[in-house]
Amino acid sequence: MSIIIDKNTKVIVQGITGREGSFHAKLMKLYGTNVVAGVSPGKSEEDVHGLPVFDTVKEAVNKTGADASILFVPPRFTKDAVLEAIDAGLKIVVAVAEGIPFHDMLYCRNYAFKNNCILIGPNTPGIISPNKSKVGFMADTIYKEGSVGLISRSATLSYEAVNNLSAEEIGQSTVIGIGGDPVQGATFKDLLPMFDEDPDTKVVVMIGEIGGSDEEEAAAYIKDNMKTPVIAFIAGEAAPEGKRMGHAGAIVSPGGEGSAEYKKQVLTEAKIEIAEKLTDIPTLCKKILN
Amino acid sequence: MSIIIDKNTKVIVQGITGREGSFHAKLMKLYGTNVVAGVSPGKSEEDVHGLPVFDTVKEAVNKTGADASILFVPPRFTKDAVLEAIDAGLKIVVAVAEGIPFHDMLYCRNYAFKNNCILIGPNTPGIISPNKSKVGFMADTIYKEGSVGLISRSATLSYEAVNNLSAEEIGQSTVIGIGGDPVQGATFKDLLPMFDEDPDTKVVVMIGEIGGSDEEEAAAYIKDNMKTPVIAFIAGEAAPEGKRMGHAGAIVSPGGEGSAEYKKQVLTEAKIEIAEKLTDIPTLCKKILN
Amino acid sequence: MKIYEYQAKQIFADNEIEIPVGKVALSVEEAVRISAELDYKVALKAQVHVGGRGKAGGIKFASNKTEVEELAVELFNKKIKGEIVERLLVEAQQEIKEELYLGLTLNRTKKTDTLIFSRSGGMDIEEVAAENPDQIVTIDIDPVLGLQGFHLTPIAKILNFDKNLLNKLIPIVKKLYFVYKNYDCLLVEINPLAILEDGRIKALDGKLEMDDNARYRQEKLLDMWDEKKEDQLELIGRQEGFVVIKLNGDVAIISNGAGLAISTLDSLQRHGKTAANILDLSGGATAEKVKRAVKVVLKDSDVKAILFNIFGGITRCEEIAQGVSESLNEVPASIPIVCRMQGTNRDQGIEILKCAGLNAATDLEEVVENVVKAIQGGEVG
Amino acid sequence: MKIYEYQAKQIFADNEIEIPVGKVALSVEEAVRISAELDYKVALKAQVHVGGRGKAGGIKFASNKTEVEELAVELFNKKIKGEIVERLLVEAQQEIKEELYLGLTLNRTKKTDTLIFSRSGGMDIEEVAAENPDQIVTIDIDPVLGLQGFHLTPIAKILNFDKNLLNKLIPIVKKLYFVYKNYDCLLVEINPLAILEDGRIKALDGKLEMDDNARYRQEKLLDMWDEKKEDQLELIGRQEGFVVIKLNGDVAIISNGAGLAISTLDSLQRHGKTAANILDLSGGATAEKVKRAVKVVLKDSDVKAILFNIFGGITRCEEIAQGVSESLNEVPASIPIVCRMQGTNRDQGIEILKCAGLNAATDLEEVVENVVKAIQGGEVG
Repeated sequence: MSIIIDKNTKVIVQGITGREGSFHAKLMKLYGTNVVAGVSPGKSEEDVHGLPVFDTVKEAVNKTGADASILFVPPRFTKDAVLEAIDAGLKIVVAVAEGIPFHDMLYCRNYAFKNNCILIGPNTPGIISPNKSKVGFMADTIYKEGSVGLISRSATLSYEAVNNLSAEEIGQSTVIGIGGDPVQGATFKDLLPMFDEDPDTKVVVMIGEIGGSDEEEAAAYIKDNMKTPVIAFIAGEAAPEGKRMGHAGAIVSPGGEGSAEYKKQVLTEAKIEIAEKLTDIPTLCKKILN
Repeated sequence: MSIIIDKNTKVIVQGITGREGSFHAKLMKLYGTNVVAGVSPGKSEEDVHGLPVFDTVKEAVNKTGADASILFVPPRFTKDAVLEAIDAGLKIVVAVAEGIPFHDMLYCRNYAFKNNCILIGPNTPGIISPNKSKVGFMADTIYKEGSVGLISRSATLSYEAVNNLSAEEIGQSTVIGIGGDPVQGATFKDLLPMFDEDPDTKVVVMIGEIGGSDEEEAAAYIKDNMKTPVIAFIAGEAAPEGKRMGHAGAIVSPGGEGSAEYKKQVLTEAKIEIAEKLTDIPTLCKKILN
Repeated sequence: MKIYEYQAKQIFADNEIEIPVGKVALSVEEAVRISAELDYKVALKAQVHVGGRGKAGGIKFASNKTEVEELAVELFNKKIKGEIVERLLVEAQQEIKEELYLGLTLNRTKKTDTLIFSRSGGMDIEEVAAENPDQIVTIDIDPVLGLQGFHLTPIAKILNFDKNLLNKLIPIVKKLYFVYKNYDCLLVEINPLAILEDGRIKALDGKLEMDDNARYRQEKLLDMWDEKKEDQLELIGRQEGFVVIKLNGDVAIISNGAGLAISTLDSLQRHGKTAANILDLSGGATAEKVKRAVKVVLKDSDVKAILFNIFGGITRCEEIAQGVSESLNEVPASIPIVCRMQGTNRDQGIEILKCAGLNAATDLEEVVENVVKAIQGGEVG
Repeated sequence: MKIYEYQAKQIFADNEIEIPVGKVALSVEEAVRISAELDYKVALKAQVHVGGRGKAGGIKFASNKTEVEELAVELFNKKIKGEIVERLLVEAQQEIKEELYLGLTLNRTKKTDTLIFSRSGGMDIEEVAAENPDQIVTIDIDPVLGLQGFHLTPIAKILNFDKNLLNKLIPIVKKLYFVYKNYDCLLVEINPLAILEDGRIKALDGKLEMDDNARYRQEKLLDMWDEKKEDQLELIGRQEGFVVIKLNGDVAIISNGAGLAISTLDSLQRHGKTAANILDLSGGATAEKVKRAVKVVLKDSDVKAILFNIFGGITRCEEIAQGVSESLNEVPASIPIVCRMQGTNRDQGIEILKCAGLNAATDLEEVVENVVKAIQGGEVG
């Protein structure tokens, strides 16, 4: 099994007539994702890789019964596109764009939450349930089906971790990039319960980084609720205070709030195993899986 | 059993230092309602009938663990008070005031819905689960505990129907006034599933009236989903088109939309028994209960 | 609460929606004077609250002074669906290229706001809906979310994504949405919203209906309100703090709740009668209030009998009975009073009525039978 | 992106929040001229982006021309926590009765907006929070709901429901919330918000930090932005379309993702080194882009080696390798280049590197070990 998406998830691509949208719609189809339509206002005459294109999400949903949407839409139009998807009743929305104003995301996150919609991103490669469905743009060849659930703020570190796992023949149930922004849709804490309920996920890997307190929130949740074991990695122990380290959200506040050291301490107190290096992750997973 | 409220429901009274708020807080306590506090900004020094008074709903909830709120607040402040209650996490909010601008209620209804809050009213006497709890201002002596669930747009017609039922020794599980406004919180359709899940409610009486299409929406729901039998009464067959009949929501559109005749036809088609007169209700209930 | 077209347009103009140049005239002379400023190429539009004005001949076009005079005289002497014409809007004629429809109202079923747009403006939207449903888009707007960019795509679609046109139209849609929300409208409508030959877009007609419950915060609209257009009995009722509904029968129904009053009316109808009016005392009425209510309904010359239907809750029956008893002197002998009392302090109420020589029925059907008999001259009770 | 106090105050004034009369001076002469208009009773305030200016002596009060001159000279020659003073805000002195604090920012944990108010204004809010937590109210605002009346009750409470004061204060809170939302602020703060002896309330200081992601829609703020205050390497990087982070070590890390770059930095630290800078190519970089990236990091004279860490996804390794290979001429021999490649088209990339005389490590730890050796003059790979 997997969480959030599987072979049955019907996916639409918002912004399908754009370069990125068209390209990744094709790759997702090739991977086996059940892509059912695209949306692009004013382009409903077109057909992209044999997929019908609609002017609005509502039409696409009415005609195809779609469950999920992925947005290849520029940052300045992302808020509107996310709200359109939620308003049309979609319960899974993946926003990949980087550089979305945080007030936009603050609104989207809270609106999604109130409408029982799982919003993934922004600034994420998306979500993949290996061999079932991929709603994102990750290089899918590195993923293997299996029983590790993985959640990561960083895209590249999730690739790195997955690559290490797959190299050791350790597969993944679902891998989710939650994005590196200070405000995003689903956080660690929002997704952990889903993995905990998935009988096929035997261990969850949480790849966090400096900035904010999402890892600390997750630690509290894990301590009180999780039955499935969790392994955590925190990037950024070498980051100086007050510097935004590439991700909008990766910043240690002056005073040390959000530091890797503090996060690791909180996680350790919650009895969560820490992977000091990315290469430690497969070893720790094996220990649990065997 | 009952729905929404029972002996354990902890209730706060917003506007408790006002004339109405204070008076009905006392009556609710006397009835046995678990009233735990009042809210009145700037009046937290006071104590009303032995109840602590807080400046904000949030404080009241934090200190007392309240579940529900009833608002004795003037129409112009009702929107803010409803939003405060929802924002503080309350899941049951009863707004009694009459004459609230409909745009205010449109916002409150949709905000409540998104926050999984059951909003009752406005323009309602409230909700009562006889012998358990009363969150409202109805004259409680006419109610008897039993197995009829009752939902009414009109306050006086619910009194009338309850009086008729109780006179024949037919008790009620929960009686809810949803109010006579065109936009309200919970509608028939929102409440029917709760009665359907309540093992002690054996029959539901729905007292509708002209205007809108809430009865038609309910009919469709009942037809497809309800196991518990429903009896309906519709007031206003004599109302001329285009006249607002006292309740803001009681108006037959020019063209006949929202007429009693049409509603009864839809209900009949959904195989719902119609009580032509209020006095028919006990007879019809008996037929089902025996 | 409705306001006139010229007032609705004033609101539009205040919110930067373009309207034709024009002024309202209260007399033929004034109409001529205003027309002169517009070179007599004017539209003369009867200002009434009823719909279907155009078809009823309420809009005329003049091109010289004589025509203005003749048409103004004609319109001021006209009744539009029974409504007399007291005001004329005199407007510069417009060169129209295309007529659109734009409106906002409540979707009562879904409990959302609804934006309605059609490329077939100028005609009744219900007709378009029936004949050319493809020509209309209906967009529900979650009131929590408010109007967003994506809501406008269906409008863009109906206009074939014509960028030039959309750049002019979309700001108008946003402004009308602002008006709808900020002026507490039940309904706001521009029909036609005209694309002119010169490419400008103007609101050629306007309709705005305000939510009565929002009166307290809409002073500007309240100032525009024409009291004379209201039923005078209902107006007096409102001034006295009651909701009164004027009907065309002969019984005055006084009750302590709208639902109870409506049911009483239904029962009356089953007995082949109807009410002259309905007055809702609402909850907790005092004897004093009851006396004022009786005075109000007696101003209605259609009234041949008064029916009290009271179900005491917060309302106490003895207060009502006291009020009825004290009103008896004021009520002519020719107008019988019948009562029904139930609920809080019912027995005391009945006792007081008895002392005043009145019987009380126990249920709704009985009191209705009583009033029918009373009007027919029979014995009551 | 931060702006100066005087600019933040200009935004406040544009939104009808009162501020003291004043102007910014770029020289002592200008400071004197502005002071003259204010009768020399002025506050001279160094305009810097760093915090703690007051304690560092960045604010001076003058009462005559000589004092203005002396103090302006002093301030223009001062460094505040390392930041040189190029602008002075010259303001009329105010008679202060009470100092409040008012701020809005993101609650990153709860993902809501947060309104912070304190009666102990004028001092660092973190200090108040630590010493007098009762003096602060922190109000989370659901961004979907927006600021509502009830949110203000905790502020009213801290002011003992003083109606007179609240009537003046609450509009300021609403206006600051408007600024926070409409100017895409990460943070906006008035400290102190002063109640003056004459009863007026004015913003005596102002802090506003804009969300970098909202640059495209905040032209007004962007115009205020002082580029010189940015790190010049980071600025050049941004102009070339890269996110560059300047650090104080000697390795340039070029990678195709922020997370990967951070992890590389962590590994470097475990080897006792740190980076001179970090450059994120982000996804899908071309050879051309890689060449530009190399040019950017070479502008940093601290750089003693360049480390490429690439995990190909959308990014194709052979494009990166091609870019590295074509850059070799530009890179001085004294600056070694080490590479690591993984993911999409890795083998082709490694082949290209080999032709250019470079070895590629397969994992992160290896490439970091290689760069450490390279700097120490050892053999690579």
